[in-house]
Order: sequence, then structure tokens, then C-alpha cells
Amino acid sequence: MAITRIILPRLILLLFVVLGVAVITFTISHLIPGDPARMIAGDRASAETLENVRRNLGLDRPVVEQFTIYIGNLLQGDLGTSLRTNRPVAADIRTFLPATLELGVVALFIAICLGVPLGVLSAVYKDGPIDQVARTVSVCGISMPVFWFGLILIYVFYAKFQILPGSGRLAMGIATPERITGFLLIDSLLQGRFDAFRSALYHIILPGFVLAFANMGVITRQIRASMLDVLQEDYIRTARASGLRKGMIIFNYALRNALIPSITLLGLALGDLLYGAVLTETIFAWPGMGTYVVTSIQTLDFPAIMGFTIVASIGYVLINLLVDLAYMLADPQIREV
Amino acid sequence: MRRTKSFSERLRYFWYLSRRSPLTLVGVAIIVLVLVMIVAAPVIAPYNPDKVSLTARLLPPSAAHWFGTDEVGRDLFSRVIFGARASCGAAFMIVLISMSVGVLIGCFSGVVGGRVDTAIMRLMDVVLALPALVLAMALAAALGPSLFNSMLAVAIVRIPAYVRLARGQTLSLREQVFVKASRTFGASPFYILRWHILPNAMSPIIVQATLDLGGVVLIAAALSFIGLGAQPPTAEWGALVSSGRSYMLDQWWYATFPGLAILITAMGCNLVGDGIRDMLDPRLRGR
Amino acid sequence: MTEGVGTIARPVLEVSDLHVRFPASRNWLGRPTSYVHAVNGVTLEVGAGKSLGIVGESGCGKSTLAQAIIGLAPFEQGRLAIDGEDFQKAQGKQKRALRQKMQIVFQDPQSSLDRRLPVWRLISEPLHIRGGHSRAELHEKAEELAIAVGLRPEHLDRLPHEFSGGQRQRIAIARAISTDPELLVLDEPTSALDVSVQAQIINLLLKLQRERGLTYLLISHDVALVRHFCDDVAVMYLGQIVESGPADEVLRNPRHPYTQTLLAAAPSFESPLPDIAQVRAGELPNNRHLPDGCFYKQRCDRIGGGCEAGQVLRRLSESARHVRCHLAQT
Amino acid sequence: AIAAQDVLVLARAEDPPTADPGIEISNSGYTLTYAAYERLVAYKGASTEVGPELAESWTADDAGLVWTFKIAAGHKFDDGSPVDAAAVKFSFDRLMKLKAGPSDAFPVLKEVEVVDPQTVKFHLTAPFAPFISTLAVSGAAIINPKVMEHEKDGDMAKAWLAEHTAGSGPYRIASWERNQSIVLDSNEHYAGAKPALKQVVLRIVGDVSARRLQLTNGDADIIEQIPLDQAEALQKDASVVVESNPSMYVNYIYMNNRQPPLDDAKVRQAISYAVDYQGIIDGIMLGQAKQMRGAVPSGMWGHDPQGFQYSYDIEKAKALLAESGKGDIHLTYTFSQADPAWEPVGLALQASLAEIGVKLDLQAVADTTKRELVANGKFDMAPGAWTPDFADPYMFMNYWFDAGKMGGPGNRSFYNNSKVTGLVQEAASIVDEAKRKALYIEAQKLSTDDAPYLYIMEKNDIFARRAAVKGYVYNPMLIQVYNFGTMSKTE
Amino acid sequence: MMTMGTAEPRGQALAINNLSLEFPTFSGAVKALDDVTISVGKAEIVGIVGESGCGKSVTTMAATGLLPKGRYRITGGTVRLFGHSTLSMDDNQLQDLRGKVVSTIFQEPMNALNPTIRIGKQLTDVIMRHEEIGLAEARRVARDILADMLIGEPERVMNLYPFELSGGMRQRVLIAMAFSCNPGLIIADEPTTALDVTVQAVILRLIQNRARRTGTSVIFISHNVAVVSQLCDRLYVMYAGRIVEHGATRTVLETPQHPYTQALLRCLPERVAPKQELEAIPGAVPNLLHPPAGCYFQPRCKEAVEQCRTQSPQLVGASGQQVACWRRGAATELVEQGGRQ
Ligand SMILES: Nc1ncnc2c1ncn2[C@@H]1O[C@H](COP(=O)(O)OP(=O)(O)OP(=O)(O)O)[C@@H](O)[C@H]1O
Ligand SMILES: Nc1ncnc2c1ncn2[C@@H]1O[C@H](COP(=O)(O)OP(=O)(O)OP(=O)(O)O)[C@@H](O)[C@H]1O
Ligand SMILES: [Mg+2]
Ligand SMILES: [Mg+2]
Repeated sequence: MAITRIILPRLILLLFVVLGVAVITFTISHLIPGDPARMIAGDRASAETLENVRRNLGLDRPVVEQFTIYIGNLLQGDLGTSLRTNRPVAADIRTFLPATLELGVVALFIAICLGVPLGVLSAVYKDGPIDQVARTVSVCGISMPVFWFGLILIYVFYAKFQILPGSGRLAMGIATPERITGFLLIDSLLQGRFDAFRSALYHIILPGFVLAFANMGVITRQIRASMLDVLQEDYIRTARASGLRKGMIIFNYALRNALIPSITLLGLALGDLLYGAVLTETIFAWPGMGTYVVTSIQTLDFPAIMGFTIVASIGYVLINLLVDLAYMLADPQIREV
Repeated sequence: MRRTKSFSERLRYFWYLSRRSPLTLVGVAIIVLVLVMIVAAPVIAPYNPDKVSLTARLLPPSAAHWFGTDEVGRDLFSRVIFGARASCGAAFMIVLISMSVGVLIGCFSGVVGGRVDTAIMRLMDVVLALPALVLAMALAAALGPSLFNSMLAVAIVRIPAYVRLARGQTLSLREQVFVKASRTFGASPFYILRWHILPNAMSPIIVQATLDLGGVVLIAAALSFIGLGAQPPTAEWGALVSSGRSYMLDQWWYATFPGLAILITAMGCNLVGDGIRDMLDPRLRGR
Repeated sequence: MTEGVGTIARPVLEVSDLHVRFPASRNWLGRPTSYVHAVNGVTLEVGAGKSLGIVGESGCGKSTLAQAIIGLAPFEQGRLAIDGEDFQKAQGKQKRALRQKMQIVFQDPQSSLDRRLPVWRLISEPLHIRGGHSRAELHEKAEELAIAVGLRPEHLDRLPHEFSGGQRQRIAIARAISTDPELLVLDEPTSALDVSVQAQIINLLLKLQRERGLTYLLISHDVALVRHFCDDVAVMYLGQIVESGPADEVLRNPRHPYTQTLLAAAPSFESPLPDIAQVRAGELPNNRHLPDGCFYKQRCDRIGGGCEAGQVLRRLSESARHVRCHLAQT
Repeated sequence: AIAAQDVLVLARAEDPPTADPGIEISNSGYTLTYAAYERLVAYKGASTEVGPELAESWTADDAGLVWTFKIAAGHKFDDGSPVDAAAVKFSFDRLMKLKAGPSDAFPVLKEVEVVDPQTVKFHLTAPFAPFISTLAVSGAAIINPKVMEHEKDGDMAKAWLAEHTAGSGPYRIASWERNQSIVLDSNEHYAGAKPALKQVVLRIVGDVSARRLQLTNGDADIIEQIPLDQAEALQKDASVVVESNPSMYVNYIYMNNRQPPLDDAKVRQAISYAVDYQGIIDGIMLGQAKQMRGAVPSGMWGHDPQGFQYSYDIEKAKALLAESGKGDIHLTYTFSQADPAWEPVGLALQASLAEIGVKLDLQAVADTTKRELVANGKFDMAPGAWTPDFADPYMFMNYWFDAGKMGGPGNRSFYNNSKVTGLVQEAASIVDEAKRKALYIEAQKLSTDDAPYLYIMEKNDIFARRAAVKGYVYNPMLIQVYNFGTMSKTE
Repeated sequence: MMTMGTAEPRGQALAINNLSLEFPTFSGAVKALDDVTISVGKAEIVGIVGESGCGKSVTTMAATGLLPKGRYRITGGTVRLFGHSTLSMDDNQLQDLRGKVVSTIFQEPMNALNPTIRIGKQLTDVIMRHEEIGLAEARRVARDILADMLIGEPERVMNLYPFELSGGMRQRVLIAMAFSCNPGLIIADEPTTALDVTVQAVILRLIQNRARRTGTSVIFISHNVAVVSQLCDRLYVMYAGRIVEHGATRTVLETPQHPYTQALLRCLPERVAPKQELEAIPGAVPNLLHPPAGCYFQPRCKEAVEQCRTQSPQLVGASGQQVACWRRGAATELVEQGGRQ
């Protein structure tokens, strides 16, 4: 009952979102001064050629008709054909999504592993030196221009000292493992390709860390705030008054409850991650959705931009659905009613 | 118990709170610095930021050029100083626009309630689900890359956050006893909005806006970095980092200083935002 | 008339068969699927210049009743009349005028005052809303009212957080009487205050009643306070009035088993701690699903034949008292 | 890790858009199409002249309307099937049917006729002088007709060919990981000499610095798109050779001839005198360019070495401006970031125009927007870059000056001089090269005098390779195209 | 029964001696406690009454070390809890005492239980922390003690979350938790203020019964004099951070000595005829940032004399009843007054 109450509105929202996003991007794509046909046929294309390309793209039809066709195709999972790569946008997205997901998951993992303990320590030792350090680190993370941080790290670790690779997912000369999940770290292990695994791991360290750093800041700040809230709750006082050990109070009693409001934030953090990923990928030449969409935007490849936007929005809604479900599981009050 | 604390007392109180959190003071210092940069750029900057000098290309930092020069010999220190105007001005406008629009919509939605509220919130859900940067990029791309267009895009994308915040405030304030009391006196929704909800909802919104400012400085810079924001030859931090990027190996200073400026400014906003929030938090407030 | 709480004086407030329910759960279209039944058929009258006390345990619907009367909780069934004028039928300006004939004082003076407005503005808010007064007039009027409730004029420009709880409650009372209402609904006006301050507020309210002929509807947990303050008392249980009548009679000689338990449990200097058996009355039944028959039967120790049937509030033959229990009525 | 001797790694910033010769119009894609396909004819070594490739000989009728090609025996596609007349017909039919950008090189192609398996005839609707050189372009690649097995929804196998190759060239695409790498393996059925390089890997390395580091580390053998400053720094590395060759990539500036005050030739001339050409070449291009002399670049026949060249002469500029009677001129320079030189050139222009009292505003827009604005004539001045598709002055003269090609197609300054239009149209319709040359030089004289464009510079083509990479032959028509088949690595 | 100091006079559970404490704030130090002396004998039920903000909670929380760290300053005095000097113990040592030697029940039952953990787990966590027993055994102990608190179906309740219980049930769970390790002292800080009178009566009874049966000492804090009179053996009256009167409950309530105690009792509506004016205490509790000179009650006291305005009175009197008032000093004869009219 409660589950459907949560899921159903979300699914309806999903429809809204897809439609809304489609309308918005579609409108924009028809407002732009650039002519997609000219993009395909080249700068000096003759009027005749342009006309032909336009016809092939369906651009000669009335806008409303174009939109209906687009939506119709969309419902069949067809996102159109990229003007730049001449491939179906859906195929492009399938190609690039795993790289982004892999980067995002690794970054999120790092961010959580560093951010949560830091936030907890910061709250427990509020106003102490640990807190000051943790807050400084967290504010640095939140305020860090990802693109610049990436550049600096590349300069230091790759250019100057050559400790870590600075671009791409795999080193030269290492064949890409066959694609199973699209996650190189997993695929290489599945196939026992330890060379590829090592290389993939090395390659993900810098971009993963850069992307993680900003999110770590956000997570630390959030955990600190909600820990502070929770730590002054009456039930913590009860736990202290009944002599429970400090570690138990902090981790079993306080952190647990502090995480509940943070779950929502985690959802938002995932959204931010996407934004961060776009920048990180461009810096680290990471062959993912970010690089894809930035290039698409720079070349005004609107089918690609629309496809990306729609997929990203769906992802966002789904993530939020998951977050809500997680929230529900974590909070007995919602779960049991 | 005097009615209002005197200015010096307020100052003393602020100092008292800041001593407990030196980071806030750092933030205030940064903001002041940036404001000075914005206001007094022509006085501070040693050179005309747009003055090309093909003979002084890519000079390393020196007494004459503190941050070195760029590929057409412009003084980077001056460009960073002037960049504050574009970068921070844009961020400020974005926050101002999204905050005012968002607060208006949010309060309206919360007060009116019912179907209008539902419709507005669904719309906001859609906008919220749009990948912010991408919409910004798409709009910027569509309307042509310019700082103004990206600003507009970012502002639009950030509206829902304020709508939600303001609506949440409105809804919770609506349940407050003093608002109920006002209703029993026959107050109209507009009266309640004007006298009770807006004034009381403002502080969390201001905090949010301050924190947002830090984030938006980053986004504006990021857009310029990707090439969708401020267009060269405008001096803007993100754009400077972007052009400095290809010189990273031999001319490290080019990208480093404008990036630092972004980092420090965003930090300033975040620190001050955190500080204000702590001060408004009754839990942490000294008596 | 067989039901209801009557006083001889001209009734200022008449409530009959009032029902209030709140949606408890909704389907995803937003339609309520179940309800919390907070008030289930309350009928009462308060005579001019009199005080009616309402006691009952937490969650029995006292505040909801007050809010329904004051217009904060919509009710679907029942009738409400002020000075004989039906509130439901009134429209627009007339309704506003009726509304201003009654005012409410809430339990927590802290949250019932907007912390951003100065005292004079708080006190004169009802007048400000009504309109037609200049700022100076409002300030003047506020000063007058402040003095009437024992505040000093220099307090007027301060903000509420600069006051103690008792003073804040005075501000709230000053505000409530600013429109010269006939009826004041007092929802536990002193339960957030210390006894020493409670005494000040009670004195103030009694004084105002004497001076202005105010009519009170007092909601309280405190039996002793009701005994002291009110002419009449009504005991509420699960959204119904189970017993009512003149305060000293009802509280000296309770007839309804619930009233008896309530009184036994009330702490007092005279009696020792009651035995558990005496007060172990269980808890208020869930008001999402109202019980059949007598609402009190699960907790009642006198249960006998006839309790399966719904009980009506009936006047006891010998006095002005009403009881909702067939065993006590005989 | 240094790549093996028989593997060459080329690092560049972006994926080529597609590998389909029928679609691809960028040099980035030509890297693939030239490596994987053969054409009937090919540029001879470093020259812009064409010689036989698949065709061993050809003849044209007197009217220049029917061309007959004899196809050499022994050429095989990468699946082993022979290259024959049917494949030629198929390829051209496909090209014309797709009618995307590349087909524009064949404006007069009527029909391709298979005479016998080794003979094919091209029928033209009108004589077209550059016809034979157009057969050397990427779009003229001969494709294995079997690709039609991969056709989907009548797309002429467009989707498949976007990432695969089906040609008779020395290499074929073995794998393409978008945004990561493209691996070219040598084609065992290739008719020419067996290449020394077994494999060519195109790695996508977005960041300039990363590319440069990979080259100096030996991770990459060739890197492209290096800023001039980096090129200078790289030159210091002994193991690296910076290839800098004069190209036909020209930077010029469109002046909108339809818009006052630029509709006045005197004003345009004044502006032409006000540009510090040498300053730009030295200060911005670090000497890796040279000033244009007329429309046709120096590497192309039809270039006029004695042609008039505007020089930086403020006094003359002021005088001309005064003569024109126009004062208080305020212009906008609309540019994008597509070419890194455009912004600094704009800045330099702004500075020097200020000296003659012309105020120039810089307006930065997206590249697509810029193109659209230019195509529609909504600009005052805008920088442009041009490279020839085929080796014929037609590519410059007819595109730039023909009043019938205004806007997008090529005449982007909206220059309208009927005399010049007549000259270039005539030159395009006759076959005799000497006669054509004379006509083009005449047209250049006239147009240079009218100064419809600001002729800025011919840029050098710059890329860097490891010194160990041998055998590269530079052909100005084949920018970003490498003769992988005849290149080798020795270390 | 449990580890106990040796130097402790027999029968003392808690001895707070001359405890003074302040909270430093921006505007200055809030002198929350001034020279507070409280002793609780074994198996004794002692009440502390006083108005809001007069330091009742601070006293007991200071004694058990529960005040927020770094936000307060002890300016004098000692605390001995079964021989342990709690003021000088660090957090870990205190944790060993809490729950085992001394338990505290707080005012608000609504938030005093962790909302995301089942009742049973919260109880067994405490039991297993202090007793060397396994989970099954701990659950049995928990079940028994819940049953003892008159919670029907303890098994079921143990599997519930706090929000599924009513306020009265929650408070009983908390009492069960406090008693679960048989501490020597229970501090009940207004455990019934938020509850209905019927529930309150039950809870008071439960505390009383259990304490009497196990010989546990209880400190019962309340501002409801009537409640205290029903429950406690001895009584401390606090005003503005000071103990103003103390003695056996009956004595103090029937013959209150301190003008404050008297006034407190007189303003109860219970003791006055209906509609009569109550004898309110004028003014308000002093701001402890700037407490008045002399006796803190002096500004509100009808009997105040010059001495009251300058010197603060000490608690004097026989052990049966002590009072801190110049007008009632040992030398002064006990003035009539007090008791019930
Ligand atoms: N807005 C509301 N929505 C849903 N249920 C409500 C609402 N207001 C009150 N109730 C429910 O109605 C019932 C009566 O509540 P009410 O506040 O009137 O009780 P009360 O007698 O005033 O209690 P207390 O003495 O604790 O103030 C309760 O069960 C409460 O949960
Ligand atoms: N953390 C603190 N900072 C400053 N002052 C404090 C702090 N905690 C308590 N106080 C002050 O100490 C005094 C005593 O508070 P305490 O909580 O002991 O009162 P109480 O008697 O328990 O009142 P109540 O009946 O309201 O619980 C109050 O004046 C309070 O303002
Ligand atoms: Mg209530
Ligand atoms: Mg307390």
C-alpha cells in the first residue's frame, strides 16, 4: 500500500518529466539559429543538398508533426540519430553511459567512505580542532571548481610526477575487455584480465577523486548537520543516561537516525554528481556521457542533447524513487504505517 | 532588556559568535575582499585587462605582472581582478532572480494550496528533474553562448529549490499558532502572507541564497569553462581557466590563479552562509 | 430539551450536535479514505458572563472543539450560534463581525505570537486586520489594552522574546480582548506556565470577566483550576460530553464512571496516591474507528446490561446536571 | 609503454564523426577514409596533381561530358572480392543518392555507366573543368557493394559504414571504441606494397597537455592539434619532430559587401591597409603562417605570385577612408572559438583599426550561430577559414566570388562583381588549364582590388611526431591524412 | 549490592554538597546553581520542587555528568554518588555508572526513545551493557520488567517501534529501562508532566512500588506540589538555583517556613474558594544572569527587610526542616503561618 503510494506518483511524474523535457528541449532545438542540415552537409553545402538533408531529417515537416513523430519514436525507445556521429542516439548513450556510471559509482563510494566518518567526527567533536579541519575540508570540497581541481591534479600527478594517468579509461596497448556490464573494473575481473583491471583502476583514481571531493564536502556538511541535530535529541540523552558506550551511541543510535535525512541529500548528490561528471569527464577525457553531451552541445547536435537530457531526467526521477524507497525502509514510521 | 540592541552590541555579539567559529570570519574577510575587487577593480588593477601586447606573451609571474600574462600579453592579475565583476556579478544576478521568482511562486503556491499548488509543484518537479547543467548548456547553446543567457538558464534551473523552500516554510508557518490566531481575527491570506509568512520565511531563504551564491559562482565559471558562458575577450574566471588549460604544462600560472579566485570566492560564500545559519540556529545561539 | 449543557442566563454560545473529523489517510488521488473522529456530537451552551470548563484527557477532542467554535477547524455537521445568530448561515461581513465576537487564547503564548512583530502591533493585530485605524490609533489602543492586562506602556515596542511566559500570555489576552469580544475561548491558557504565574493570569481573567462581563469557555486538564474558575463544567470523553453541570456539584459528586476515575487520579494534598486498580483505566480508544455502544465501555468497571447501546446525555431529574450513562441516570 | 614497432599511435582530440565517405566532410574523418578506401585517382605524392590509383587510365570526350575509366586489375576489397566497374557505379550512385555534403563535389554528374567489369563511364550534364581532381576526394571512395547487406531501413548502409569500412585501401577499421580509440588493421587483400605498419591506433586524447605528454613519453607517435606555443616547446625535444608545412588552410575575414559602410570599396581597402599582417603572423602565429596574396593560395596552381598584396600602411588607410567620406565607423567582428586564431586576430584588428578611427566590437558566438549569421549576411566582419576539397583553383575562385554562390556556399562577403563572376564561371567550364589559369589570375586582380575579403594568412599545418616515424609525405590537399601504408617506425 | 565507596556514611545514596555551577554565555555567566546541598538516603524518595528554570534539572544532570560538555562551569562543591565522586570522573567512567548505579527518567516521553529502534532492542542494549548476560536472557529480563510496569503483552510491545506506543506506554518503557539494571538511585525528572492525570497516577504508583520493593532511592523532580506530597518522604524547595527550604514532606507542606514556599502553596487554586482572587506572587523569577543582591526571593517577598536585600541567607534549622531565610533564621522564632487554612 505504502509502496504503491510512493511509486505511483513517481511514475506519473516520470511521464510528466519526459514529456516536459521533450517539450523544452524540442522547443529550444527549434529556436536555435544553427541549422542541423548545414551541420551534416557541411559549411559550403549547396542549397539543394541542404534541402535533401533537411528532408531526410524530417525537418521540412510542420513542427507539431515533427514533435509527434519524435514522441512516438521516443516511446519506442528511439531517440533519433545523432547529427554528429550519425549513429542512433540510444546506441551512443548505451556506449557512453557505463563509463559515466562507473565513474559516478566509484566517486560516490569514495565520497561516502570519506564524507560520512568526517561528518560524524566533526559533529561529535564540535568546535574542536577536528571539527575545524573537517569543516575546512568540506567547504573546500563544496567550493572547489571541479574543472580546475582536475587540471591541477593532472598537472601534479600526471604531468609533473607521472604517478597516475591523466586521461582515458585504460592505458595504451591494453585491449578493452569484452563488454559485459560496461564497467571496466568489473568486466576485467570477470574475464580474469588483471592487467586491464589494474590499468582501469589507476585511470579512475584521479577523476574519481576529483568528482568525489566535491560530493564528499556536501556529504560531510549534511552528516555533520544532521548528526548535530540528532545528538541533541532526547533519546541520545536517554542512551547516555543508561550508560551505553560512546561508540554504540554514536554509530547505532545517532548515525542511524542522522542518515535518514541524509538519504534525501544523497539523491540530490547523485544529481550533482551528474553535473560534476560532465565537467570531470571533459577534463580527464573520460569517454562517458559528459564528454558526449559537451561535444554535442558545442556542435549543437540536438538529437543527442535531447536524448541525453531525457535519459538524465529519467535517471533523476528513478534515483529519487529509489531514495524515497530507501527513506521508507530506513524510517519505521513510514514503513509500518 | 532594551528594545533593540545597539549597533556596537550587535557587533560585539557577532564577534562573540565568530570567535567560536573563526571560519566564518575568514568567509567574511573573503567576501569583503571580493566586494572591494568588484567595486575598485579599475583602481586596483595595474593594467587595462584587455590591453593586448603581442610582445609580452605568456610571461611568468613577476613584480610587473603578479600573475603573469596570457597568450596575447594581457596582464592576468588585472584580468582576474576584473573577472570578479563578470563572475560574481553573474552569480549574484542568478541567485537574485531565482530567489525572488522562487519565493514568490513558493509562497503563492503554499498560500493558495489546492490544485494550483499541485500544478505548480508538478511543474517544479519537472524543472527539478532537468539536469541543471545540461539545461543551462542547452539554453545557452540555443540563445547563443553569453554570460547573460547562461545566467538565465541557471536561474531557471535553480528556481524550484527556492519554490520548495518557500512553500515548505509557508506550509509550516501556516500551521503555526500565531498564523492560526491571525486567521481567527479574520485576516485574509494576503494579509497573512505579507505580515507573517514572508518576514518569517526569509531567514532560511537568505541562508540558502548565500550558500547558493557559492554554488552558482562555480556553475557560472563552469559554463564559461565549457565555453557557454562569458565569451572571450571578456575577463571571466572560468573562461580564463579554460584558455589557460592548454598552457598548463609550460605556463602553470595561467589557469592556476583564476581557478584559485573561483575557489576562494565560493569558499567565502559558503563559509558566510554556514555562519549565518549557525547564528540563526536557536540551538547554537548564545543567550 | 433533553440534551445539552444549559445555563439559565442568555446563551452567548450555542453548539449543537457538532461533529468534526479529519482525514487520516488519503488515496493517491488525494481523497480521504479514513478519518480521525475528533468531535462526535457535542452540544453545549454558555450563558453570558458565565464560564464553562471543559475537562478530559489528552486527545479527547477539547482543542478541536475549541478550534471548531473559533472557526479554525471546519465542521461538517452541527450548528453553531453566537448571540443567537447562526454562524454557518452568516456570510461575508456579517460572518466577520460574528467572528470578532469571540476570540481565542492559546496554550503556548510563545508560539501564538509572531516573534517578529512588536508588542503594540501584536496586541492591535485584530484591529489592524479589521482596518480603518491609523498607526497612531492602533498604538494608542494597544497601550490602553496593555495597561488593562497589567503590562506597562514601555513594553509596547519590545519584541515578544523579551518577555516571560506570563507576560506573553498577557499580551495574548490583550490581543484577544482588543475587539471587545463577548466570548473568550481559553485553550489551556496556563498549562505552560508556573503556578505562581498561573495565579496571576487566572486573577487577570477573573478581573476581566468582572469588568467586561466576558463569557469564557475554558479548556483544561486541571480539575482544581476548573473548580476554581468555572461556573459549569463539562467532562469530555472521545469527542463527546459524558457529564456536565455546575462545577462544584459535578466535581464533588461525580456520577459518570469516567468522571469518577478522573477525579480519583487528580493529584491532591488531601488524598494519598490512589491504588493502581482505582485509576488503571487503560487508554483512550482509537478515534479512527469509534466503538459501538457506550464509548466508555471497554474501560468501565461498572459495565452491565444496556451498555451495548449508544448512550445519550440525559438530564438528571433533581438538578441541572447531565450524564451520559444509563446506570448513573437512575 | 612504447608501442611496438609495427603499431603506430596517433593521438587527437576528438573522434572523427563518421567513416562513411558518402557522409563525411571533415578532415578528421578523412584520416579513416583515405586509409581504408581507394579512389579512381589519387594525388601524386606531395603534389596537388592527380594520377592513377584504381583507374589505370582514362579518357574524356572533346566536350568533356563523357569520361571513360579503365580499372586496374588486382585491386581487392578487404573481403577479397575484386574492385570492378559495378563497385564504382555503386559507390557513385550511393553518393548521389545520399546527397549529403560530399556529393556537392559532383554538381554535374549525370550517370555512371558500367561498360564492362574493368571499364566505367561517367556522364556529365555540363563540362566541369575540375572533374578529374574531384575524383580524388574522400567522397569519391570506392565502396564494396556488399555493404548493402548491412542496410537498415533503406539507409544505404549508412549506419554500418559510419563505424566500419569496406574499401580496398591498405587498412580497415578493426574496432572503434567511441571517444577512446579506433584501431586500424592492415588489409591483407590490399593490392599495393605490404605496409610496414600492421596496426594504426587513433587514440582520443581530449587534453592538449595529455597528448603532448604521451608523445614525449613515447605513448603516442603522432599528435595533432597542438597550440603554437606547445609546438615551440616540443621542438626542443630531440626525439620529437614538429611537422610544420605550408598548407592551403587560409584565414581570411569576410566583410559584408552589402552592408554600409562596407559596401564602399574604399572603406574595405582602407581596412585592408590597416591590418598589421606581419604582427599577426609573428605575434599570434609565431611565424607559422604567411600573408595571403590573392585568393588562391601559393600551393595551388592559379596562384599569382606577382599578385597585389595589401600592406600595413596606416597613412594610406587613413587617406582612403577620408576619400570615402565615411566617418565615425562602428563595426562588429562576429567570431567563434572554432579557430583559435580568430579571437587574437580580432583583438589585433580591433587595436589597429582604432588607429584609423574605426571602432570594432568583438562579438563572440557559437560556431553554428556564426555560420548561420554569415550565411544570412547578418554581420559586418567575420573571420573565416577555408581549405580546398579538391585541388583546383575553382575551390577558391568560384566559391568566393561567384555572385550565384552568396552566403553559405562560399561567397560570404556577398561580393557582387559581374565581371569577376563571368570570369570564374568561364574558367570552370573549359578544360584547358593554361587558359583557365589566365582567367583566374585576371579575376584575382579585379577582386583583390575590390577587397571584398581581408586576406590574412595561409597557415602552416602543424603536427608533431616522434623522430622515429619515417616516410610521412605531406600533401597540402591531405591535411590530417597520412600515408600510413608507406610509413614506418624505426627506433 | 554494587560497588560502593567505603568512606560513605551508611545509608547515603547521593550527597550533593555546596554545588555551584554556571553557564558562560555571551551576556555573561548564568549562575544556574548556587551552593546547592542535597542528600538522598538509601531507599528514600526525595522530591525537588520549584518553578521552571530554578535549576532542578541542572542539579541532577550535573550530579550525573549529563550536562553538555564545555558549556558549563562547576564553581564549587562536591557530588558523591554511592561513594563515587562523579564530578571528577571522565565520560567513560561515568558511562559505567549510568544505568547501573544511577538512572534518569526524563520529562518528555515522546522523544526519549530512539524512533528507529525497536523497544526490545533498546531495552536489551541497556541490560546487556551492564549485566554479563546473553541476548535471550536479556530479553527475558526486559520482558519481566515490562510486565512489572503493567504492560500487557510485553513480547509484542518489544517488537514495536516507539511511535506505535502512546505517551503513557512510552513513559512506562522508559521507567522499565531505568529500573532494568537495578540501579541504586533513580532520578525522575518530571516524568509525568506531559501525561494525563490518570496515566500520571499509574506511573507514580509504579515508581513508588518498584522503589519500595527493591530499596532503590528516588529523586523525584516536579513543579506540582500536590504530586510530590503524595509520593515523597522528603522535599527540597528550590528557587533560582538555591535550596530555600527542605524537610520532611508533611512538615514542609503543613508548616512551610520560607515565604516562597508559603506563597507557592497559596497560589494553588485548590486551596481557595471558587472565583476568589488567588494570592499570586508578584513579579517573576529573577534572571540568573543578573541575580538580585541578597536573598534571591527578596524582590518578590512581602516580608523582605534590609538584611534580605544585602546578604543571602544560609540554610539553617534542625534536620527535620531547614530554611534559608533571614526572617526565619535559627535565632528567629518560628512564626505561625503556613499549613492549611
Ligand atoms: N489537524 C488534525 N488532523 C488530524 N487529526 C487531528 C487534528 N487535530 C486533532 N486531531 C486528532 O483529534 C483528536 C483530538 O485532538 P485534540 O487536540 O482536540 O485533543 P485535546 O483534547 O485538545 O488533547 P490535549 O489535551 O492533548 O490538548 C486527537 O486524536 C488528535 O490526534
Ligand atoms: N545550556 C545552558 N546554557 C545556559 N543556561 C542554561 C543551560 N541549561 C540550563 N540553563 C539555565 O539554568 C537554569 C536552570 O535550568 P533547569 O533546566 O535546571 O530548570 P528546571 O528547574 O529543570 O526547569 P523546568 O521545570 O522548566 O524543567 C535556567 O535558568 C536555564 O536557563
Ligand atoms: Mg488540546
Ligand atoms: Mg527541568
